[in-house]
Order: sequence, then C-alpha cells, then structure tokens
Amino acid sequence: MEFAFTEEQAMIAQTVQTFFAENATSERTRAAMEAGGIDRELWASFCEELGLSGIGIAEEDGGVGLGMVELAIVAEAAGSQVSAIPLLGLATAGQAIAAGGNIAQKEQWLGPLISGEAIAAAAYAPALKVEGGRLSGTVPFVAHGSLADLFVFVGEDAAWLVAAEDAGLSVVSHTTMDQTRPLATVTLEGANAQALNFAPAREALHAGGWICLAAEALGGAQATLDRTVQYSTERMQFGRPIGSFQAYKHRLADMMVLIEQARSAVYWAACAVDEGAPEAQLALHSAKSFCADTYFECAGHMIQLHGGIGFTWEHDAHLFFKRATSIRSMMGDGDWHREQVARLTIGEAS
Amino acid sequence: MEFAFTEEQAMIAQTVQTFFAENATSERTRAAMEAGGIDRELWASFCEELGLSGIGIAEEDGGVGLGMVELAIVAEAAGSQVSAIPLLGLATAGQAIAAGGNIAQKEQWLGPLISGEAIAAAAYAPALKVEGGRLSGTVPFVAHGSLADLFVFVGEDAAWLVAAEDAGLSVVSHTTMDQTRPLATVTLEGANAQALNFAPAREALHAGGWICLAAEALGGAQATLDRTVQYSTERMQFGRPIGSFQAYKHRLADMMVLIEQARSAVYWAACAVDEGAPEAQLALHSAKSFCADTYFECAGHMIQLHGGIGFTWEHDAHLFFKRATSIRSMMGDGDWHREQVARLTIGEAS
Amino acid sequence: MKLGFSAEDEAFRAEAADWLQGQMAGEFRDIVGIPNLVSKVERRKEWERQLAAHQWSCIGWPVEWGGRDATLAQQVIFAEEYARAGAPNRINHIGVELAGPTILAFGTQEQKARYLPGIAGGTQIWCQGYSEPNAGSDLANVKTKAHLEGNEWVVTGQKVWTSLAHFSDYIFVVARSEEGSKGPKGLSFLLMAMDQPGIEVRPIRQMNGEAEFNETFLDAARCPADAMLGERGQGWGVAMALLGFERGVSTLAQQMQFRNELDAVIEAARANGKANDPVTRQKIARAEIGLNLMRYGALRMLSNADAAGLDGAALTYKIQWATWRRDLGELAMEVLGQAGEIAAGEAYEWSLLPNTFLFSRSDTIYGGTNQIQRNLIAERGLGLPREPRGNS
Amino acid sequence: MKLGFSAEDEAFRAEAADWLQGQMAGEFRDIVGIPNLVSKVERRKEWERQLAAHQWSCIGWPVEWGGRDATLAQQVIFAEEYARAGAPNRINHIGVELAGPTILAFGTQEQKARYLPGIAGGTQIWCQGYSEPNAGSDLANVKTKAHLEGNEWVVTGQKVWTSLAHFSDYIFVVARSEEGSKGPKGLSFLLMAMDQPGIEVRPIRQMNGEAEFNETFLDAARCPADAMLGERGQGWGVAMALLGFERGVSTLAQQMQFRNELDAVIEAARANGKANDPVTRQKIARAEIGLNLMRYGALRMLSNADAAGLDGAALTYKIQWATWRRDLGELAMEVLGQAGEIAAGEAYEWSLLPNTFLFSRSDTIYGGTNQIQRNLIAERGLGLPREPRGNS
Repeated sequence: MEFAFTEEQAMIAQTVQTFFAENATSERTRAAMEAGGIDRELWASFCEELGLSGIGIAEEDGGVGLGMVELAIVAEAAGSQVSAIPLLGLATAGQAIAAGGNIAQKEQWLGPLISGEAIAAAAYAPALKVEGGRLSGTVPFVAHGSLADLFVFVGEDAAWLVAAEDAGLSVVSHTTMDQTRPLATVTLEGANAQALNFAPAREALHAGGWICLAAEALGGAQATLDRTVQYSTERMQFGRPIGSFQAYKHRLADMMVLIEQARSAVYWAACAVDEGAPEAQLALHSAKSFCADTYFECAGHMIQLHGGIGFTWEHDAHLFFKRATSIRSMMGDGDWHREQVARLTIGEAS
Repeated sequence: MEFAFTEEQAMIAQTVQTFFAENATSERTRAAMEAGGIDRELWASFCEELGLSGIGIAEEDGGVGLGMVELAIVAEAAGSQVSAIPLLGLATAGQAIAAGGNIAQKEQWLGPLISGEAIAAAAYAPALKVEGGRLSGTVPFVAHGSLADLFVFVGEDAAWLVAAEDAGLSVVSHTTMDQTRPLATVTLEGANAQALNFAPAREALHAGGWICLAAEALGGAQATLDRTVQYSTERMQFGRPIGSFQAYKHRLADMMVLIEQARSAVYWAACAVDEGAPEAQLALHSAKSFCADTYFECAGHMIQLHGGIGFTWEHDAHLFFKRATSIRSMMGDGDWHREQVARLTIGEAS
Repeated sequence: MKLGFSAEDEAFRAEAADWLQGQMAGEFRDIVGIPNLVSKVERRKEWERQLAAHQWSCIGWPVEWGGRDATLAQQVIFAEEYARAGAPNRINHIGVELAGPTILAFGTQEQKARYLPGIAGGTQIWCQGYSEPNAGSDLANVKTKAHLEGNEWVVTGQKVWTSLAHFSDYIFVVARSEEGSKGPKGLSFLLMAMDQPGIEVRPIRQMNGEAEFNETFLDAARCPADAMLGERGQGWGVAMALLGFERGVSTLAQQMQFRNELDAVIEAARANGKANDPVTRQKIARAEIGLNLMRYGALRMLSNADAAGLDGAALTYKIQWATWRRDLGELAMEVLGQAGEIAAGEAYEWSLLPNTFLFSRSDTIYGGTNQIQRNLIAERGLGLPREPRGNS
Repeated sequence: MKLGFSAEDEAFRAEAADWLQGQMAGEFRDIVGIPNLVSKVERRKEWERQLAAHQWSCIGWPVEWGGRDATLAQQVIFAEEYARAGAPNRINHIGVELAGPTILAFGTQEQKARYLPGIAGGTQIWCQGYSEPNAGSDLANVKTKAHLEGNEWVVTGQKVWTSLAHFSDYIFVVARSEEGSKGPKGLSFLLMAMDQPGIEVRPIRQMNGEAEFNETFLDAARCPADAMLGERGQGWGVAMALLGFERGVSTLAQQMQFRNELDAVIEAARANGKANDPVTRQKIARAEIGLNLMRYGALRMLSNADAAGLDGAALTYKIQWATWRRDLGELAMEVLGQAGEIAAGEAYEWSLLPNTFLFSRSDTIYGGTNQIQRNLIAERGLGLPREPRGNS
C-alpha cells in the first residue's frame, strides 16, 4: 500500500507534462480545430518520439507494458492542454484489441496503432446487426470517427473490429461543439466484421476509455484552476488584484477541493484496474462521473472568473469548457454512471 | 393586475408582525416546547384579541371572510417567530370543514375553532378503513395531534371529521425534533366518523395547509436572514465585523435571492387560489417545495454564519432549523411536489 | 393584491393580439420567432417601423412621444401577446428600453425632441458605451476622456462589450469629462452618432461562434455640446438610473424568450424519452418553478415600482434570471445528450438550445457579474459594509 | 502506486482482527458500536487500558513509548479492523491522536516521560483549549493570559468548545504569556492538569440535546513551569503543528464511522422502499463516491506525508469530510421522512442518523469553519493574497 507515484511514474508524468505544454499550444490546437480536429504532427511526435503510445499493451504485443496508472498520467497531461489527438481511440480500441483480439488481429493492428500510422476509434453500438459476419446499422457519436483507419464496435453481446477502408462502411463527419475531438456518424451496410473476444474486449475498452476521459478531465480541471489563479493575480479591479477578493478566492478554493478528489478518483480507478481489485468497477464509474462533473464545474468557473474575456472565442476558456461538456456526455453520462454505482452499492431497483 | 398588498393587507401584515414579535418571544416558545408544544396563552390572544383566526372563513360561518393572501400574511408573521401555536390545524381542518362540511358540522365546529376553544389537527390518512360510519386504522405524524379536540382525516376518496373525545380514538404523542409542533400517532378503532364532502374538503385542506407552511417558511427564512445580518454587524473577528467579509456577505445575498423568490411564490399561490386561477395547483406545489427548501437552506446558513454559538441549544438558530426540517417533510416532501409540477408541465411519465 | 386582469384589460389584449397575429401571419411572417439579435437586421428594422406606425413601439411612453401611456397591466399583456404571436426580439431594445426612458427622465425638452422620435419611430438603433477593458466589474474606473472643443465634445477612448454596435446609429457613452477626477465623480453621459470617422467598431467573436458584442474605439469622436444628458460631471447618476430601467417591463419580454427555451427542453425530453426519467423530471420542475417565480417577482417589482427605494425583488432579479438561464442551458444539454453537441450544418452555428447553453455563460457576466450582483444585494439590499478599494 | 497489501500486511491484519474481534465478542461486548463520545465513559476507559495492555493503543508511536512503530499500511489495516470489529470510538482520541504526536514532536525527553505513558496507557484523557469567545475563526486572538509565579505558570481566561473537558485529566492551553503581544506572537502552549480549583467546566448543550462541548474557565489555574511545550512565546507554531496531526491516520477511523452512517442510510432506504427511487439512488451514489474519494484522498495524503510542505489533498480534507457528512445527514432525513423526526423515547435523544443530521451542523464549524478552510486553501494552497485584518 503506497498511494503515491513511483519514481518511474513521476518521471513519466514530468516528461508528458512538458511534452504537451510545449507542443500542444493554443495556436496548434486552434489550427487543428480548423483541420478536422487533429494535430497530426503532435500525434506523430507523441507516438514516435515519446514512445508512450504503447502504454498498457504488453511488450510481446509491441507495447511498452505498464498499465492504467501510466495511461492516466499521459491522458492527464494531454487533457491539461486540450490536445487535439486521437488518444481516446487508442485507449479504447487499442485496449480492446490487446485484451480481446486474436493473434492475427493483434499483429495486424497493434503495431500501426502504437506507431501512429493508424488511428482507431471505438463506440458502443447496440443497434448494429450482424449476419454471416457482415455488420449493418448506424453508429452515431463516434469520436474522431472521420479520421479513423480502424473501428471497434461493442454491442450487447459481441464486439467487432472493422477497417475504415471496408466498402460497406461510410462516415459522415459533423461540426461538433468540442472541435478538438469531433464526432462522426458511421454507417455500415454489410461491412466485413472481425469478432473480438467480447467480455475481455468490452472490459478493457471501458476501463481504458473511462480512465482516459477521467484523467483528461482531471488535467483539464487543474489547468483551469492554474490559469485562473494566474489571471487573478494579474487582473486589477477596484485597485486590487481580483484574486484578493474573498468571494473569488473561495471559488478557487472550491475548485481545488473538487480537483483533489478527482485526482484521488482517477488514480484509485487506475490502480484498482491494474491490480484487478474487486472494487475496480465501482472506482471506474466513480472516476468517470466525478471527474467529468469536476471538469465542467471548474471550466464554468474559469469563464465566470475571467469576466468578459472569458466567453470570447479568442480566450482558451471555452476550449476547456467544451471539452468538459463532451467528456460529460461521452461513454455514459453522470446519471448513468451513478446509477451503476447505486447498483453496486444498493443493488438493483425493484 | 396589481401584485402588491392593498392598504388593508399592509395593515394586517403590520398588526400580526407586531403581535408575534412582541408575544411569541424565545422565552415563551421555549416554555411551550417543554409544555407539549403549545403556548396556549398566545393562541388565546391570537384568536380572541387579534380576531384573525377566522381568516378565509365566510362571515356567515362565523369567520372574517378575506382569503388565502391574508392567511399567508398571518402564517408568515407566525413563522418568523417559530410560534408554538396550532395554526396549521386551523388552516387545514378549518378550511376543510368550511369548504366541505354540512351546516351542522360547520355550526358545531367552526365557532369553537375560530374562538380558540377547540384545537384542530388534520392528516392524510390513506390507511384508514371505514365500515358503517366507523373508522379504523393508524394515522402517523399528526401535527399537534396530542392537543387536538377535533381531527380531519383525508383518505384516497373520502374525508372525515372525528372528535378527539370519541372512545374509539386514542393518541400517542412523540418527542419530536421540532418541539414547537410535535407529531403524534392517532389510532382509530371503530371511531365515529362524520363524512365531509370529499373533493372540496381535500382541495381546501391542501390549499390552506400548503400556503400556511410555505408562508411560515417565508417568514422563518426572512427572520434567519435578518438575525444573521444583525449578528454580522456586531460580531468582530480579525478586527472587522464579520459581515464585512465578502464570502459572508455573498452568503447573505444568496439567502436574499432565495427569499425574494419565496415571497413571490407564497403570494402567487395565495392569489391564484383566491382568484380560482387555473394555475393554482402549479402555484401551490411550487410554493410548498420552494419555500420549504429556501427556509431549510437559510436556517442552515444561519447556523453556519453564527459559528460556534449557532449550534448551541441556547441560541435560537436551531429552532428555525428544526421548524424548517419539519416543514420540508410535512404534507409532501420537495421531490413529491416537484413531481406534481412535472405532471402539470410535462404530463405523466409513461 | 390581484393577479387577474380587468375586462378593459382583456379588451386591450384582444386588440393587441389581433394586430400582432395579423402582422406575423401576414407581411412579416418571414421573421417570426427569431431568437438572436443579429440576423435579418434590415427586415427587423422594417418591423420596428411598422410597430411605430401603429403606435405599438413603446406603449408605456407618454402619448406625446409616440407612446400610449399604457398601464402596467397593459404593458404586461402586450409583452405576453407579442411573444405569443412569435414576433422577433426587438433589435432596438437598448433604444426603446434604456436610452428612451433615460432621456425621458433626464433630457431637456429639446433633447427629447431630438432623440425620442427616432427611437419611438424605429429608425434609430442605439447601443451602450459603458464597459472598458479596465472598467468591467469596476465600472466607475472609466478612462475614456471627453473635452469641449468649441461647441463640441471630443471623445477618445475604448469601450468594450458594446452589444449591437455594428449596426447602431447612436451610442451613449460614459466618459471622463473632468480631468484628474477618479471613480464615479467627474463622468459625463454623452449621446453620440455612430456614423463618424472617429468611431471604429470591431466585432468580438463569442464562444458560441457568433459576434453580438464589439469593441468600440473612439478617436477624437465628436458630438454637439448639448448632447449631454444630465449635468456635466454627474454622468454616473444618469448611468446608474439607466441600469434601473433594465429591471422594467422589458424583463417580461425576456421571460417569454425563456419560456420558449424551457418549452423546447420539454419538447426535446418528450421526443427522446427523457421526460419519463424521474431525475430529469425533477430538474424540469425546478426550471418551471424558477421561471414562474421570475414572472411573479417581476410583477411584484413592477407593481411596487412607485414605492421609494430599491425593492428587494428588483435587486435580486439579475442574478436570478442569469443563473436560471445558465442552469437551463445545462439541463438542455443533459436532455439532448450528445446530439446537442452536433451542429446542423458545416458552420459552427447552434440551434436554440445549444446556443442557450453556450451564450448563457455570458449572462452571468455582462451587465454586472453574479459576484458584483451579490455585492450590490449585500450592500444596498442588506446594508452590509462596502468592499474596500485597494490603493492604486 | 499500489493499493494492495503485502502478505506480511495481511498477516498483521489477521492478528489484529483476531484480537479485536475476540475482545468485542467477549469481555467488552457491552460497548460494541457506540458512536458518540459521551456515554459509558468508565467502561470505555477500561477498554482503552485493555488496548494499551496489549500494545494496541497507539501502534504508530515508537516502541519505547508504548507503540509498535507500525507502517502506514499497518495503521490503515488496524483502523479498518478496529471499525469492522465494532470497537467504540476512542474516548481519548485527543490524547492519542493530537497531544501525543505533538509531545513526541516538540517535547523534551523529560516531558515525554511525564505525559506519554498516561496517554499510551489509556489512563489520562486529554482535551484541547484553543478557542475562546472572541477567538473563534480568528484563533490567534487569544486573550487567556499566563504569567510565571515562581516555578509555576498561572493561567486566567476562558476557553470554549472544549470537547470532552468534563471527564478529561489534562488540557493543553494556548495562552498569551508575553504581555502586550498581539495575534500569533507571544503565545505559549501549556499542558495543564484539569483537577485543580482554578479550573471550572460548564457543559454547553448542543442542538441535538447532548453536551459534548464545554466552556472551560481558568481562574489562576496552575501548572509547573516546565509544562510548556516548545519555546516560550512560540506556542502558535506548536498549536498549528498539532492541527496538522488532525489529518493523520485518525481520519481513517473517522471514515469507518462515516461508512457506518452511510450503510445505515442504505439500510433505511431498503427498508422503506426509497432504495428504488431513482432520485434517491443518485444521492446515495454521490455519497458512496464521496466516501471512497475521502478514503483514497486520505491514503494519498498519508502516502505523501514525508513530502515537504502541505499537500493539496491534506489542505482540502477538513471541508471535504465536514461537507460530506452534512450532506449525508440531509440525505438521511430525506430517506427517513417524518419518521426521522420522532425520538424513540420521551427524552430528546436521537438515534444514529437523526443525530448525524443535527450534529453534523457543527462539523462545518468547529476546528475551522468551512469559510476559514477556504481561506486556508486559497492562501496556503493556491498562494492568493491574504485577507486583510481590520483595525482594532
């Protein structure tokens, strides 16, 4: 029992924080928003130079080993800059293939995903129908769907892998509120689907996705606090820095109280998954719902506490706010996750 | 359309506010708490001297006419002092008899209720069973039940009047969190019940009760604000009156924002009932839920903003807090009233 | 205390409803129900001239200035029927609801004659020059300067958050006319034409992608010496009185817009089944209650308008509506789910509810942040000690 | 980063659980699960002596002073097993968790020898003399005075909110020893015996009807000159360090109590059907999540305890738990409905959940109100400017 980063983890954290702070700048993110929601150069550097895209994937599968704690460290750093990269697709589809793919599937896809040559997207797709290995139906709200080379779809009792180049698959991209991770609608008409081993694929996809989103939210929330604290010492009104007004200070304190809990939530969930703890599901649902709400609350405070400039396009506050909004609704909203917590705690409602 | 007190209403308001401020003192209320939860002398003065106990009851029935607006004015003033009087019983049972009683019932009961010779209590009693004019069953949570001379019980499709002296009726009083309006359990074993005209009795009982509780809550909430403002200018910490600290000021401002809405709610509901407006039910559910929550929130703030002395027995803050707690749970809790608002607005859930 | 309307009032209602519905079903059916303030500007100017032609432009004003001397009840009724007919938000609401009443209250007879017909007639659109980059919450910290040159005021400085400046004809500017003055003293209130070389307007894009607000640069901009409302150096009093008019009957028109937004949320919830979810139902009920309490708060405030001093309901109104609408925006997105995050077309443009969600984040900021509102409530409403200024 | 326990730790768990369960099923079964701090005092003193006799009284302390030098993991385990066995809250928690660690940190060898055995041995109960009527949130405004007379300190003043003073053997008192000093300077930290004529204790009845807190009047109360912890006039530093120990392993024991309370809410909801209500389920889920985040926050805080400086998780802990418990109390009453407002007997005495509801209103006040906590977080955690003092 030692609920603190190991030296190696602290080193990874420092590396990725520096990487995203230096490279995922506001300028580049805004350029990516105009270019389909991805900073391809950033993603290439992340995969090739940083060498952390293989986190949570075994070394024999081409990954770098490690686990969800390290994935969370990466996602936290990426989230703190609202980086426009397809990390979520890797954390979901990549984990699903690593956990539920056969040898051929792993060999075909994990290498390109880790190297950054291929981009993955994943979605819950209960409406898909399968007939003779052919999938049909519509899958809405696929994050980064219009960029993906590979899709993982999870239904009620099966999971499939479909290549984007499949003739039976078509994608319509949408202008999305959060332009750093646009949503697309994927339509399948007899697309060729490769089945994944359902239970482990789904479990790994959920764990990877929820931890990725929760950790992004943590990083984003901390950034909204840090930036607002910074602003509050510079902006003068009534002859005083606005950060000297008690109501302002207390709002920032409230943000910190939430964020510290969010930090506990992310790393509790990540540890619980890595250690196969029985409370892993409780931790995952807690982390996703709590961190998303925290981020949203903090990003709203950031706008409010910046006053007029806080709601302009030019200021970055809305990037955080929109990412927070999308994290909230993605992969199960807060009410749904809390209902799962209630089921685990109280049992089913009768 | 003139949503302000008439001169007569303003005069009544001033009269009752003065009456309760002068007579329903903390000392007398605390004495009443040790004596079954009633200040009989206060109630006698209210009925006999003030002459406002007949509000909302027609003059031909021995009342003073007027309506729910004036009842609200009285309840607001009584609530601002957490007065230990059986006003709620009058507002519910009295209204029910006036609206749903036959001539004999009115003649027998309204006079003594208005003069204060008799005390009434009322309760929702879905578990009661009637057989040949005889009622049996248990009615829990009857406010001021152990003092009542007369009960009105409302079931799912009938309403009855039962005299406390009936041999088939027994009462067990309970030590109750809010000692200014204790709850009792009434048990009926073949008690002699006189039927009231169900629909008008129930409607009048609900309107009278919900308005009484909402207005008490408004008065109580305003008192918590006024007393805390007063305290905040007297109590010094860090060499400043605590009311000069912005976080403290903003909390008081939040209370005022709630209270002003509560004031609109109470008098909207009262007017709507008096005018037979179609939105009367919407207004009643809104007023009961909003005012109860406002009172509870404000009473909680009162304790918090008084610091250590705020949670002592000696200080009055807990009297407000406990009354607020009881108003919240009485005659339908907030979730139930809001669900009624949802039904009126959205329709039934399917 | 009475909520119902008299038979006379109901006759007025019938007349107003009849005319409004006729217009919206006829000549102006192309502008029914536009919620924002920036589209179809020319057609809406035509509509506002049509209102004026039939004496419906500013019914609460005196008859001599184009109004009807309408009672409060009539104004309430007109606001309701205006919204019910689907007539578009008033593009010149700053002129009709703020500038006009302020000129009526503070203007000389000559000033009234000069400005009011253009406002009442729907021919002159107004905007508001209060905030500056360093005078936001600290509104009295105005740096824009004015000095007299012959019979003209010459004004230099920068205003910000000037809503609708890009198609306004006039702006009222709070400027520092007394050199060396500080804070609320030494300010004057000037009425300036926008169409002059000394004024440049640059739109500010908001987080919803639209640009309703602007920066307005004044570089030796000019107005006649007698285009000053109130006394020289006493402009702060005029500016504050104007803010009081924001809590006037116009709040009722705004509430009709809120009603549309809440109805849209309910409709969306019905459409996708969320209307059956008990948790969502609680939240919709809270919104419904809050909206009604705003309405009755406004009626209370208006009914008491003659009473001296600031009434509690009036002081609390801004934070109440701004917070309500922000919460409604959040509820809307919860109800819509991910569908609410997708725009209809390729452009970054938002339909009613997602736009409410995004735009409402500015509601709790402009016109005095929620924090400033709480200061005002605590200090003016509850008499608590004022917040100390720093030294600078 | 690791949450699981080693095999060695699990062996320790088995040993502790075995002993604790044996005690609670045997000799001490009459005091299983007492939540408050004021009943069955004598029996509980016996229990604390029994803990000491088997070296379970303060396992984190050094072996030489009666502890076991237990690791963090072992302390976590012991707290869990202590609660699981239903052992009662520690009546001497102020001695074991606050006074003891502070004496270990600041005491001379002689002071340690004088005071620690009584604490570790369960024979001397301690209470805390910090707050005064005019030194609440403004804790440094202490007026209680101390001066040396020969080889004794003579102390006069009034302390308030002295929890458990009415059956304590010792009190630590923050007193102004340097005449004319102000604020945090010039205070000293004195360890005083309660059983003397100069000390009078008057219970304060709280809103739940019980009296856990007291006023403590010191009228020329005395203690030896060398009963001062730390340097003369430097008592503020000692007092603040002591508050730091409040965020120690004892938080875990407290959380076990919270767990019991939440479990009782869930049980009540199951019993009356509210467990099927989606709105209630959301609230219970929030409470469950909050409790877990408290647990992992505490583990994070304890795991980082060696790191220099105040960690964020530690600074935020007080407001977090106090707010959580207040919310739980409200939820409990919502779940119980009116039944929660009725006492079991004639006395004004409350069972677990209604008592949580009432008592938790003091949690957000004592030990630094939520407002003071936010000041601390903003100033120490975020480096924002300090709140100015007034002139008085």
